Amino acid sequence: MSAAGRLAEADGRHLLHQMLRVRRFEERCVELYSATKIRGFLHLYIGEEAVAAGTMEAIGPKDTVVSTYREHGHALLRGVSAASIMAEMYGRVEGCSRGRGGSMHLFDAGTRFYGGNAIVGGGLPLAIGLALADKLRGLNRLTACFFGDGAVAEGEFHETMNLAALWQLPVLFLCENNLYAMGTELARHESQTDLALKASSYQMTAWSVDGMDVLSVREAARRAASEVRDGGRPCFLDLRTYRFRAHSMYDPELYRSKAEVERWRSHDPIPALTAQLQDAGLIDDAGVQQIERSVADEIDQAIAFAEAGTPEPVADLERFVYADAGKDAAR
Amino acid sequence: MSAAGRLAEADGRHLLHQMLRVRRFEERCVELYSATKIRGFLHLYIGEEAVAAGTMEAIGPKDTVVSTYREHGHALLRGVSAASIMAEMYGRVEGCSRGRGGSMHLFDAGTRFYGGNAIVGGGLPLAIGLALADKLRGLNRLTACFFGDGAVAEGEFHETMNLAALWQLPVLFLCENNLYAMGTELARHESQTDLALKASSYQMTAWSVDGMDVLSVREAARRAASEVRDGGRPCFLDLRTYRFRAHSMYDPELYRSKAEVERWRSHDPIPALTAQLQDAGLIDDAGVQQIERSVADEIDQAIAFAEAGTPEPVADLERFVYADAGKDAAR
Amino acid sequence: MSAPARVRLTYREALREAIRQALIADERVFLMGEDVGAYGGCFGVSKGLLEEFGEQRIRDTPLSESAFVGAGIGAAMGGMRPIVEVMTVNFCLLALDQIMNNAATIMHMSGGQFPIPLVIRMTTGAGRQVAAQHSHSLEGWLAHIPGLKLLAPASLADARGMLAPALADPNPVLIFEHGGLYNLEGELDADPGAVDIEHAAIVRPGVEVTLIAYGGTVRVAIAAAEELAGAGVQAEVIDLRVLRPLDDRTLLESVSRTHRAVVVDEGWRSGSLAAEISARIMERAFFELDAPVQRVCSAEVPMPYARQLEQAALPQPETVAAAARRALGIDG
Amino acid sequence: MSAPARVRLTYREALREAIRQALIADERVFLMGEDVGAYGGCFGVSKGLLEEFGEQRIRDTPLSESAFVGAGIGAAMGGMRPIVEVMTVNFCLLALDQIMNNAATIMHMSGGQFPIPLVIRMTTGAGRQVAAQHSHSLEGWLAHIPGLKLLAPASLADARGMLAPALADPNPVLIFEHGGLYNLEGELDADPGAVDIEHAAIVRPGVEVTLIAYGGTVRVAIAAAEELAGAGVQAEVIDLRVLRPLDDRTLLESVSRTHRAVVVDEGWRSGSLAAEISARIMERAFFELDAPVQRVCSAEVPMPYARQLEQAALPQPETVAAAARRALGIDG
Ligand SMILES: Cc1ncc(C[n+]2csc(CCOP(=O)(O)OP(=O)(O)O)c2C)c(N)n1
Ligand SMILES: Cc1ncc(C[n+]2csc(CCOP(=O)(O)OP(=O)(O)O)c2C)c(N)n1
Ligand SMILES: [Mg+2]
Ligand SMILES: [Mg+2]
Repeated sequence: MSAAGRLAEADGRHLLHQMLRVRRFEERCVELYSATKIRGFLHLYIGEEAVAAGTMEAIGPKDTVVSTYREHGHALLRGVSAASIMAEMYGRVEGCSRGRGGSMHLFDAGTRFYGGNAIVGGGLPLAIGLALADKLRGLNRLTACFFGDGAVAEGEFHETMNLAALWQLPVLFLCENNLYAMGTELARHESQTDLALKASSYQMTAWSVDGMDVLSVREAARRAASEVRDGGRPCFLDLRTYRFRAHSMYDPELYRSKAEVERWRSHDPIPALTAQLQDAGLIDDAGVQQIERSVADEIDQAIAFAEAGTPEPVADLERFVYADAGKDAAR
Repeated sequence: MSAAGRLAEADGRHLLHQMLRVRRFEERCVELYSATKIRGFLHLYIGEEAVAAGTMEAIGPKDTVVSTYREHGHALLRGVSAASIMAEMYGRVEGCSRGRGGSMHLFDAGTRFYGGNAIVGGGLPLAIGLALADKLRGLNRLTACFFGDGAVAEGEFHETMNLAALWQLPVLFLCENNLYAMGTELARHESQTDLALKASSYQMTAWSVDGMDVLSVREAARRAASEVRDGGRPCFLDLRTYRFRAHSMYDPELYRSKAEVERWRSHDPIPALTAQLQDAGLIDDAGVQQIERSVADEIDQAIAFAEAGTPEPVADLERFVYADAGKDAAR
Repeated sequence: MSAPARVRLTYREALREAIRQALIADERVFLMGEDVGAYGGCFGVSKGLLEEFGEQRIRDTPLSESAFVGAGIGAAMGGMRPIVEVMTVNFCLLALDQIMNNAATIMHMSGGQFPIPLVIRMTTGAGRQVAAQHSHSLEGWLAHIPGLKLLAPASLADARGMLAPALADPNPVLIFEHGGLYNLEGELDADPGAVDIEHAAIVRPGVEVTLIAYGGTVRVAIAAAEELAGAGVQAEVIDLRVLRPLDDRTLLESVSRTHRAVVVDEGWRSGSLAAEISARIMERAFFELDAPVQRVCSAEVPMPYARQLEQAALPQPETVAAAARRALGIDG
Repeated sequence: MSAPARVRLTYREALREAIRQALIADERVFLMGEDVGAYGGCFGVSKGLLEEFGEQRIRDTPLSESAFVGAGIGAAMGGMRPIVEVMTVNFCLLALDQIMNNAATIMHMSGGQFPIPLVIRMTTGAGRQVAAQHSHSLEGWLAHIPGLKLLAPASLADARGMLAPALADPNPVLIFEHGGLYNLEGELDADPGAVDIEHAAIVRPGVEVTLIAYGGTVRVAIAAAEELAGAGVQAEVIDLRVLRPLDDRTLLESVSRTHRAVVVDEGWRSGSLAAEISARIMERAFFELDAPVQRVCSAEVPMPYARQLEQAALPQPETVAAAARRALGIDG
């Protein structure tokens, strides 16, 4: 299909809006981090927005999402409100994890967002468990599980892939392959750098996608999701992307060259989609500015909400260590 | 090559002797277990002797061996004396692990036999570490690492395979694929049942071998060992074999049929080799009996040695928890 | 009203019956672990359940402790009531990240949104000459982790009765079955109710010294108490039953009466649960104590295979009785 | 003889210099772990070492904690002297099977044939708002395991001096660097000798109460001692330095002088190293004590992100001083 054709069908403005929400939100987070409003670890998704924006189009409201510590984009586009995410990073009671989780541990039962896991690979077994519950309960929904290329080396990845394939569990594995695990390049942590090929070795359908092109991502995610939903079996996408910023706020980026980063920046998914939309006559400058304004408003309101938020009283420190009898799991 | 040609070259009598040593040794172990001379867990290798006998022909005295809890055959054919193995199972000071290890934890520095590991998959990381030490020290020797099909599902298998291939470590991975992990059939624990294919996904040379045919095993092991030694990189053999006995002394064998076991017994590597040797005129009944007598003598002496052994005094219980300063690792 | 029917059964059978009834009572319950199905369970606990309940509910797993424990956590979050069997406590080390960083943590870290109603069963303990890698007693050590509840059934009643309340609990509950108890035999009501999973039990009342034990060491403590009774000393024996949260009150009340205590723990001594109990008693009943709390634990060695060494490494009735006499200031 | 040259450096630099000198001194030594090379170490400890020593000796590993810790054990058995860095203690849960069942066990299980001369370094501790999965203080808990030695450098001298003797030790030695100490700055001899790795140190002498701390809590105890000094109470502060085997003698001697003790431990309270120390002191100096040993530990919660909650969960000078006053029977 032609780019224009795909775009028209795609509601490209919506995708642009989604990517900009993530990009601008995180740019503000950086400022707030410098202003010490946000603390702890902060892992930015900037550069990888096409992955979250494209894949979320394939994940329905009844589906489940399991994510990593680089999950602002996933949470936001899943539907967790910017306000509750920001309040979380401020450590407020109004935060989506009541201020107990912070940037790395966004949780939201309402949108079936099962966290924010900061142990690399740690979310993968949860995802198959959630999918197993659905399968046993006869619910036709899928669990989308995000993780990085670095997680592929972990034993938990292997155990999880095997179980998912063996038991034919409805999991959509979304590998955000940004070529680095912190400072370690893919070829220096994986003997097989073709991660789709690696996933295939578990007898699972898997392929690679240009993760800088939101339309390709969406198309692939939709195809993979229907493989999972209709086929009742797992599927794996190797989403080739790149992080433009440091690993976290502490990273001096000694392990890669500025030139490499610049090369990848020229594939920035946001200007790329904007240009496509403009070329196809689907948006003009005013249209882009309108989106930018709506995004800025959303973020301003989120920050205002977080600023006005309440710190949890110290007396409640030990609350939630145990659930009260009668409290049931979110289903 | 014709079977006779291979055999002549093979010194088939030696291989027969080796397999019989293991078989008869373990048959006596069963009796001694019933007589409560041996206690704890006892995992028999009966049926799988061709694997130990064939592979050991490719492993030199400077090489290193890492094994599992089903390791009587490995230890014996590696050169650990039957007497010290038997004494170990009797829990005697004269045992190869001073009676502290028992059947599952045979160790012998002298023959570079690095144990007897009873955590499934637990020996694999040790093997790559031993190989790494050799590589860093510029020693041209290999580490042979035995493990079962069940270990393939463990995360440690995955992490180890990746590291071995990534760092091009001289490890010979010997997967004793006896089709079951305790009571769980291969197809019920692995989504990809072709384990050589699975190993290839790590960019490692790997192939499958008829593990009931000692000549095939020896040939494959030699080829693989030279791949490791000359190529300076890991290699993987999927050795297809079968255990004729229960998993351990406690196993009621509910998970497989008597007919299946009988089918596999008809491939018993010992009568098979005996017949080949006889057909080729390389051994007669008297020759077989001579081997049997020598094996029986060896085992009788081993048992006498174990019977005469000393129990470690209880006062020495806490010895060896820590090594004394100045004590160096066996190199 | 006639007396309730009684049945004779083993600890193993009591555990099996508890699982069976849980599977019958609630369709959300399923059992998952290595060899729980076709093999019948490594220790025979789940024998016959595959035939009765089918592969969906009695799930054999690959050797993948981290993944299937994590999958249990996920399934619990997804509305099921999984019983995950980790074959023995020795192998739970491979799943500890999932247990500590997910099972014990997600409820709090999510601000109370995601309870984890999961039960994990494991065999624990030594005494059968299976050597260092198969003889750990790590349950006291695991009791360090907030967010978990830990149970140690030492009696038939607890083997039969603890599972149902554990499954009803919205928190991850770890149940430790001592390998030396599976063949324990006795009588129970045919249809016993659930037991409480909050309190320690005084299994033998006494007045001069309190012997505190759990799991496999309860019978050691009882044997010690019998030995002491022979010498005219009335020892009280407490079965902790619940390792986390500890039932301080029962312990403190007993010690306030006896003024002396011995803790018997199969774990290694340093950093044992016995240390915690000792510290708590001394913190909260210091001026009630006539002697320091004594500990009888396992020797600090990887468990050796040889029988005489293994027995020397484990708490024995004689050493417990000797510790009690030390506390009482009785020589010999 | 002129005074030895002094240099000003940080705890991070002291650790780096210790690694550098070890690499220079012994060709069997190499460093391996996640991001120790190209990245320069997660906390910058190994920055520059890749350039100086090359890829063979400064080895970046994949995210495979179990395999590379196990590989370190194997390499130690194969004649090398590996320094394995587990980025933080939080991730060592993934390698605990290798640590407990192999590193701590093989020497004994092989009847003394295979010592494991391995050093494992890990960052530990909380205080930087990195939340529940990145804020564990598990070193006291790991001190439960026989066969291991555990060190906790709290000073520049120890950061610089503990590595060499740890590498010379034929046993697996775990070194815990508290994340809050990396930027600690001070002066050291340019070429300091090795320190001992057997004894606790009295870092501030006193007579009325003994404050026992280690790693990140030493400065908390010192701050408490200063606060107490303001109120006229002379507290002695002990830095444990070695978490296993514990230096009982230094502790008991101090407590026999002061008759009161407070243990300050960043681990969760139940089953903490503080419990072990408390139990030991009470067992062995019961009749010397004027008050029960007090413990100040972390609250039993997965560490929350919000600053006020995290600070409330951690031992603070005020709470330590209050515990000391409690031990002294001083109100308020
Ligand atoms: C088990 C574990 N080991 C180490 C870390 C430290 N760490 C955090 S992120 C990271 C790199 C992960 O890389 P990848 O999976 O590719 O995700 P990315 O950060 O690139 O999105 C590392 C090593 C961790 N959080 N968990
Ligand atoms: C980590 C771990 N999990 C479980 C066990 C219990 N167990 C012992 S042997 C075994 C089966 C192993 O099968 P395989 O690797 O195929 O070896 P085989 O016994 O067939 O030789 C199991 C589950 C163990 N020892 N270690
Ligand atoms: Mg990455
Ligand atoms: Mg097998």
